[in-house]
Amino acid sequence: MNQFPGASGLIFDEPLLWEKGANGRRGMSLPPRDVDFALPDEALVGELPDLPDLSEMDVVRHYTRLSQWNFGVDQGMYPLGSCTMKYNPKTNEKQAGLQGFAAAHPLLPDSLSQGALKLIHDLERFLAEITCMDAVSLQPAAGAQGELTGMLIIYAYHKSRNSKRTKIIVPDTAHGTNPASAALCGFQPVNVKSGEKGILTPEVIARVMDESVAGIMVTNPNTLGLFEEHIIEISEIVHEKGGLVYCDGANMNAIMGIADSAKMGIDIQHLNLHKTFSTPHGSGGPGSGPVCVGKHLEPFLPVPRILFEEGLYRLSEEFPQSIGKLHAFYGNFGVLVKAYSYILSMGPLLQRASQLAVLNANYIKELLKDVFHLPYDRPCMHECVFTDKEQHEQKISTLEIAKRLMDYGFHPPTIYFPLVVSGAIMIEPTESESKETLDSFVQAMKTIAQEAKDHPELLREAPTKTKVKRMDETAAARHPCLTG
Amino acid sequence: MNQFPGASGLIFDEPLLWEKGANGRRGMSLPPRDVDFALPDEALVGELPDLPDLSEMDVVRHYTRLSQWNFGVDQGMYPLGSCTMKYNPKTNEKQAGLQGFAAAHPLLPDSLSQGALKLIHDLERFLAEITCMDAVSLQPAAGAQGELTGMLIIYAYHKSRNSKRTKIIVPDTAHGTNPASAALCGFQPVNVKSGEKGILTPEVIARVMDESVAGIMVTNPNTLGLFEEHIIEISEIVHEKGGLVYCDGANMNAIMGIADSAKMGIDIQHLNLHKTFSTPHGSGGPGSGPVCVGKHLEPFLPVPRILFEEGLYRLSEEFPQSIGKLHAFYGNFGVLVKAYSYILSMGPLLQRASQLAVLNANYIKELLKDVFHLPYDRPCMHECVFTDKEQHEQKISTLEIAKRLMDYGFHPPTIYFPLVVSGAIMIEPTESESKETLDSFVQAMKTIAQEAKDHPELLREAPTKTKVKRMDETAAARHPCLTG
Amino acid sequence: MRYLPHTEEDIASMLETVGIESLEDLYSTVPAACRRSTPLNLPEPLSEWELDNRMSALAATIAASPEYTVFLGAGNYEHFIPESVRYLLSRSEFVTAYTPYQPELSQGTLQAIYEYQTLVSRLLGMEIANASLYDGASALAEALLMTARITHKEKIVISGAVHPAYRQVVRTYFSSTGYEIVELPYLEDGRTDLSALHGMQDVAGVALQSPNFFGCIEGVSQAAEISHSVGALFVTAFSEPLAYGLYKNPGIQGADIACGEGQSMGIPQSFGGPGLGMFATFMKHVRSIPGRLVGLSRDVTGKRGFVLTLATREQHIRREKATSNICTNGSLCALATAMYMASLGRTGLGELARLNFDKTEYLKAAFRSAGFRIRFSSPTFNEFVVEFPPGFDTLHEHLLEKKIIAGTRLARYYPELENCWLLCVTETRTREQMDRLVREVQS
Amino acid sequence: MRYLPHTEEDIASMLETVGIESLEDLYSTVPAACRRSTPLNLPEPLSEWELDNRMSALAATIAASPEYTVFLGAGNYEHFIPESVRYLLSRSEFVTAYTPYQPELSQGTLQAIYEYQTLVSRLLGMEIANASLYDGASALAEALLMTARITHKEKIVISGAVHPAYRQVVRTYFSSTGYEIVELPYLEDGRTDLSALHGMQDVAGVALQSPNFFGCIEGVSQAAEISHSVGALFVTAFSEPLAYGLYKNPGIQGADIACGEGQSMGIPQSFGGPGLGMFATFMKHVRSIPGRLVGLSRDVTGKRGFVLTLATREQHIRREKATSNICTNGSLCALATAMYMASLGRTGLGELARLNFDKTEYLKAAFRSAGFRIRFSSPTFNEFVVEFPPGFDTLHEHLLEKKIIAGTRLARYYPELENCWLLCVTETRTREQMDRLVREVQS
Ligand SMILES: Cc1ncc(COP(=O)(O)O)c(C=O)c1O
Ligand SMILES: Cc1ncc(COP(=O)(O)O)c(C=O)c1O
Repeated sequence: MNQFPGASGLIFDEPLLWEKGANGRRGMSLPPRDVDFALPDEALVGELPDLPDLSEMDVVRHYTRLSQWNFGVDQGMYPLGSCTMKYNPKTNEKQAGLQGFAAAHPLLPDSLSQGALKLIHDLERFLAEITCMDAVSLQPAAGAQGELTGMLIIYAYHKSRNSKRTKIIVPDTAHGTNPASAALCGFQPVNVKSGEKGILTPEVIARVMDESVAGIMVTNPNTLGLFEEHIIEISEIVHEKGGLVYCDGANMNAIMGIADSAKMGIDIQHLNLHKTFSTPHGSGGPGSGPVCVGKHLEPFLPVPRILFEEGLYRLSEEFPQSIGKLHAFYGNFGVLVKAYSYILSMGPLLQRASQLAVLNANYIKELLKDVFHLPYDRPCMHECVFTDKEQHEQKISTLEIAKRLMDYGFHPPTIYFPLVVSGAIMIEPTESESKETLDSFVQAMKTIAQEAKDHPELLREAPTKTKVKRMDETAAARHPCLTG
Repeated sequence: MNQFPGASGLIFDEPLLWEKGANGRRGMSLPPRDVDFALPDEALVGELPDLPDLSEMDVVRHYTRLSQWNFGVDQGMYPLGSCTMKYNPKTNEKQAGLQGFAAAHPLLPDSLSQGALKLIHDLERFLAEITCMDAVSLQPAAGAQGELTGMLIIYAYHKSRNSKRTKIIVPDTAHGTNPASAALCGFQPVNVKSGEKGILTPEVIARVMDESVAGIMVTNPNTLGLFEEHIIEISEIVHEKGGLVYCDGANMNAIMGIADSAKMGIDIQHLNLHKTFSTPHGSGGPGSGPVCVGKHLEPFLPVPRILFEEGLYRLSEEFPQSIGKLHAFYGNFGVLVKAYSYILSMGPLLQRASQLAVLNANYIKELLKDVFHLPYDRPCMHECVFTDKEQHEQKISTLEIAKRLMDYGFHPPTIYFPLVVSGAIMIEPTESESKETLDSFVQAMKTIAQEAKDHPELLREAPTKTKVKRMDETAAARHPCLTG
Repeated sequence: MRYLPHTEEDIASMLETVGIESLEDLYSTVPAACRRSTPLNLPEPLSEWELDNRMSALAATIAASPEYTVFLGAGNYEHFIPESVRYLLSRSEFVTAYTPYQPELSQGTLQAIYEYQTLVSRLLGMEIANASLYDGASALAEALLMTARITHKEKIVISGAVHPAYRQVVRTYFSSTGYEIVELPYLEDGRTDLSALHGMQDVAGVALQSPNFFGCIEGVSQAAEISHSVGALFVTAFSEPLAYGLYKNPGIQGADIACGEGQSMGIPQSFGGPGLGMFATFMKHVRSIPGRLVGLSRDVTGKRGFVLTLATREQHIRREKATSNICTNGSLCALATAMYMASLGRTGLGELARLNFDKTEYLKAAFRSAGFRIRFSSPTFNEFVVEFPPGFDTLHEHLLEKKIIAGTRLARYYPELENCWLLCVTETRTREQMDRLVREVQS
Repeated sequence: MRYLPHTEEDIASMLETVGIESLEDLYSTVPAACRRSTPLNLPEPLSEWELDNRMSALAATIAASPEYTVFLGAGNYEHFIPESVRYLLSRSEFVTAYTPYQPELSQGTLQAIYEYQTLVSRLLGMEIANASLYDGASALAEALLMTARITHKEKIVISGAVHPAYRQVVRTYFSSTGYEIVELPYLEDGRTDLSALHGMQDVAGVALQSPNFFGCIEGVSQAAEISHSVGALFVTAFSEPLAYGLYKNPGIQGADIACGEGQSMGIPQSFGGPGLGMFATFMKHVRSIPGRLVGLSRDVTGKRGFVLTLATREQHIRREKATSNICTNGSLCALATAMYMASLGRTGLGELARLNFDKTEYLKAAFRSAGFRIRFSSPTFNEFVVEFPPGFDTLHEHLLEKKIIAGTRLARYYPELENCWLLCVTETRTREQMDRLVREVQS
């Protein structure tokens, strides 16, 4: 296994926080007390919560050790499909940490926060340019909240035209957040199947589209990594019946500088800055899910919006048709700073990034398709989806393949998603990975395929090098223990 | 082994830098070119060195993976005797990174570097107070250079009194840098044995002290972790014959706020800021080894010195008797900032730190002395020294014990030093370690002692959890390969 | 470009493997009609050093502590954050990892979140907490949606003393649903007027914030009692959890759900985001909770470990039937808060909370003796409302030039509270700064 | 105190184990006469936040880029350092580790230093490099001591165009030894006058610096030849290694030892320290090298790994017979430089060196056409000497107020070079800043 990065070495067990420490130990200093003690109302005073007392080193060692049990992009290739685990530039973290940004209070007078307002304003313009849409709101805190924003805009749009529509068309390839967001907004998702080419056909849409349908949620490129070639016809069908077209743009990393959302007939689209624009995923968040719309939907965007007048940026709530607020302030500003830094660093090269992301995915697809079953053998976009079909006779499933990859030092791809292909193995390399790394990954996948034939137990017992071996997830759900 | 931190987990193999990369790849951006190309003299132009071209992520992954093969204080207990591996506060790193300090050019006019000069001046005063000496130079870049500075001062002192002395008394317990520094200065070290109590006796010193001897180098507390109880008599003997007393203060962490170097008759003493004053060791450096002297030796200190006159700090070279310079500028300023921050954070609590460091050492000594041979069963200072005598009959040596400790998740103590005890195991816990950690360490040592009896092979095969197993150091020396 | 590793040779050989001529050919499946007619019109790429200049210039225009003395709170608080926390949080093993779907590669995140869930539950006096939501506002909206899911009732009651922005977000989340939202007025003492709640019908959930937007401590137990008496679930929201280092926590006062903003515990202010949606409740409601949960488990060798659990509530399994649409949450912020709580400890939390309270009382007293009216009589934590003489706006403007930001004007949210300003005092404000403020305001 | 974990209970039970009453009793072996008569007279401990204020205040008094436009070099250079390097260098696995004496726990440091030794050897055109020395000045002193050890001769020859501080340090290192130190004058073109060297007797080592203190490129090959002809070893020193991204390296020009300052490659200026003592030579001299060496080896399973090697040269084994007294060196700075070289790469190094050269030539030309004399005619890299009209000192002072630092006054080191100033231009200076400087100087 020597050409693969996976190895095992010394790391450290570490107890739970409250299994450490001793009463009265200090892990943080307080400023000197320069005022007298005042008298709180005894009736309101409560018990102190039972937090452990630790020294600063106790805390530092605790989290340093924990960190070593994690796998991140900086540790190795992380080809998690649909998640765009690209390199997160260090300088972006530095910029977000600048005192002016990190210590800025959201209710500062506009005159004292011009830099922050300009950043938001510029970033809105950049995203409009990249999507070819007209107006943008950076308020949604993540993709799913962007979807909710989109659904609320669709709802408000129809309401404004005194039509109450109850359904939203959602393809079977959609990410779980799509139907969930539609439902959260009170819409009833209408599930449609994608054609045998893995993309939507105008026919199926035409069949379900009527005046009760508020709109459609398309993901383009879709979660099979395929471009929805009929998007324009589909938009026409939906528009004809008065519906709106929502695009889940989480996969934008494939088509920056290539596709034009407006031309595709898209009315609303969200982006995931924590995917396409290199802001780190932070072990699950925070992210940012800006929403881009066409002129006709601009009045519905969340408030406050940013206006640039007489050389000054200012926040305005004066948008009577706005759907309101989704965030206490202006969204995840700290994340916006990183995306803004990234776009300033890349400029027009964003197109190149997309091309290389797509090149990497097709390269892997070509090299693995005779080893793993490729349900849709067509040019892919930023990711390619295989299945475990070839491994069935050895009773090896996608899960085992994923776990075995860990021993080779790679993070597994996304598995069992999208749901339309059974045992899906969804690989998104991103443009950040070099050819050498891809070759090594491909080699690992081929080796695993061979092992599945010759030594299936190696896969069933995997992972063997990780600190914990295969975790029992069902037991955890049967007897949930969520706190200690 | 569950109560011990040692565990094994997934880490990553990583090739050598030049085994990676591809020509033309970029890992760093350059500022835009805003001037024309000029014509360098072709006769002088050379070939570009063969450095690998890597992307920023290539570099980040490379060093992130390498870092995981290391053990530092933040990973676990590091009881390396004589090295004072205490906690290195994060805020000190932050202070040293402040733009004003990190981007300061050493040749700035005094008027534009007052903050830096004040810091150096204040730190000199603090160290004088802590040692009870009169004057300080922060120029030496490490302890050994501090020793050299001390030797040069002794040489200059005698020269100034037209006496040429050729010898320096150096006890057998001294650190290797002591005789090396004396020799580097042209002195011939006279080796003296410490008494059976592990400390120097006035008699032996009296026997070797004469007019050919320039002075003595004492380490106090010495490297056996014992306080040199006869230091005053010894100083008197040396002074009587016109010699000077140099104190290696690398072990100052035991006696801050307790002992008074002046009263002990010490003329010169160096300190290791990277030990006692919590500046990180940085995998071997940089450090800082300030030299403290009594009034009578102040004229000999290195230049430039810092003067405070009419509210202004200024650098001055006007010290005709000075030994000169040891550093191109003023020493390791970046390290000084961290030590200064530490002293400002601790204040008079430095004494408490010493007391707790000594408490921790005596606690370990008490708990391990019936398992490991304790050559000097007396109250110790900041460290205690055991040997492998008890383990001899099982043919287990100090080295095996050290390697086995790694599997338990602890860094080994200093081994085979000081040379006066064969198979020395020199344990310095420092004040940073909590009682729980000490107890776990003691438990590990006891377990190893038991294993030495029952399963000696476990020690001989150790370490087993580290990325590389027992390294072959002799082969490396026999056929040195120092570059790739 | 330093983020793009591909050399021309790499590209050529990869294109060959793929069997195409050029990078453009990769897009054969993108119809011409879908393509951009113009290249990306974005500024030319900046070098890292130009970026530094550009961003520092922007940041420099923003008024931030320590240069400015800021008395703003209102849902976003200035507290000291140890450098150790900042350092630990910067470790790329945490920063560059995805959601811990593969437990064997994510034990660091998983144990840290499990610890977070535990510490938050202890802080709020609840049994369980989730792995985080976006922020305090959406957490409150999710909480009220949850009360509706559990009770199948139609009415949502929310106090008018809840943060105005939180109320707006709740209305937005509910705007497309049939639920009726009733707002309760506030009393002269700054607390919520609960009288309307008595005997109210068909109430799914009742939400109070304590300390509320005016900084006042609400009569939480009483509100909980009444809510339960009308068959509703009771939600305690908060924007300053540090208050529970001094005052009774939501759980002990009968809250069914406690939720709010965690920013004040170790998270930079960052112009309002990212924050941290804290969400805690009791075990009996576990299957209705929105968002992720980390649970204790074992590996095949019996070794303790952690996993994401009860995912059948979540969108990626349940799709439209999920308890929420949330996927990406606020993990790294949750880690920051856990690190912060671990650094503070029980002892530190108590002292820090007292310091916030005592300093605030100091400023209140100073204002009183300077002849200003503290608008509400109810006890507060580190925020309070002062009534200044008419025309204070101009003085406020004037103070900005002196780099003092003397609170938030309430009339913007409560027209009836003309001349009333909300001020905040944390441990970061010194007595000297407070004295100066009072002096300036008097002049 | 957050750095001291011991609670009172801990202390009590530990004292009991040790069998004493109080912490004071721990010092029973310290005679009363050795004890301090007064407690530590130090300022009271500062909280982390007070420390932040104190240190920022100090730092704020120091003139640093970007606020100031600095044209200072003279052994300490302003170059851009990528944030990625700063981040990687901050990882505690590197920062908080000791010297890699236990190879199984130090492979990270060991491989990184082995890579450093290799990259430095390639940069300088030598066979081997050590793991680092303190700084450029002590590295030169060690190099000359090494020539004496190898040749057993008595005379050390050093160019007067070597950095004055380096020469001072060499004199200090040699002050207590019998060696004679001969200084060579410099020529009108700024290079060293080698004539005195011809046929000189009993010379152990000859040292030139290139680029030298005046920024001039020396005739290194010729100097090497003459040195060898008189049986001496030849040492090339440097303070700006980036020059070897453009000019011929020491090795190819016949240097036996190449040593100098590595600060300019990825290390912050930090008021002059810590820097990095680079030290390279050829395999035949390996056993005379000062300082640590990392070597390739294998573990018992045959796996590749690295160890400290040839330690028999070092003080901890050889004591007074060691090749040097050095122990702690500059490891973390060596790592910084390795990371920097890895980020730059061959391609980047070439471009960056050209940029330094071209910008410097731009400023030289601008000064010339403004009527100032470039004092020395020899080719330079990123430093050069200008002769300003008498009284420039006052203008220089005046420019400080405009936040321009127009170089170092040479008269301080070379009285004969009245009105001559050493200026430095790296990639961090813009054309605009240079134009401004020339305008200001003209006025
Ligand atoms: C295609 C797609 N849509 C939507 C989402 C939801 O985005 P977020 O996790 O930011 O809420 C994701 C993220 O996994 C996704 O892959
Ligand atoms: C007792 C003693 N003296 C001197 C030294 C040398 O100090 P440095 O390594 O800073 O040169 C050391 C460091 O190991 C030491 O332990």
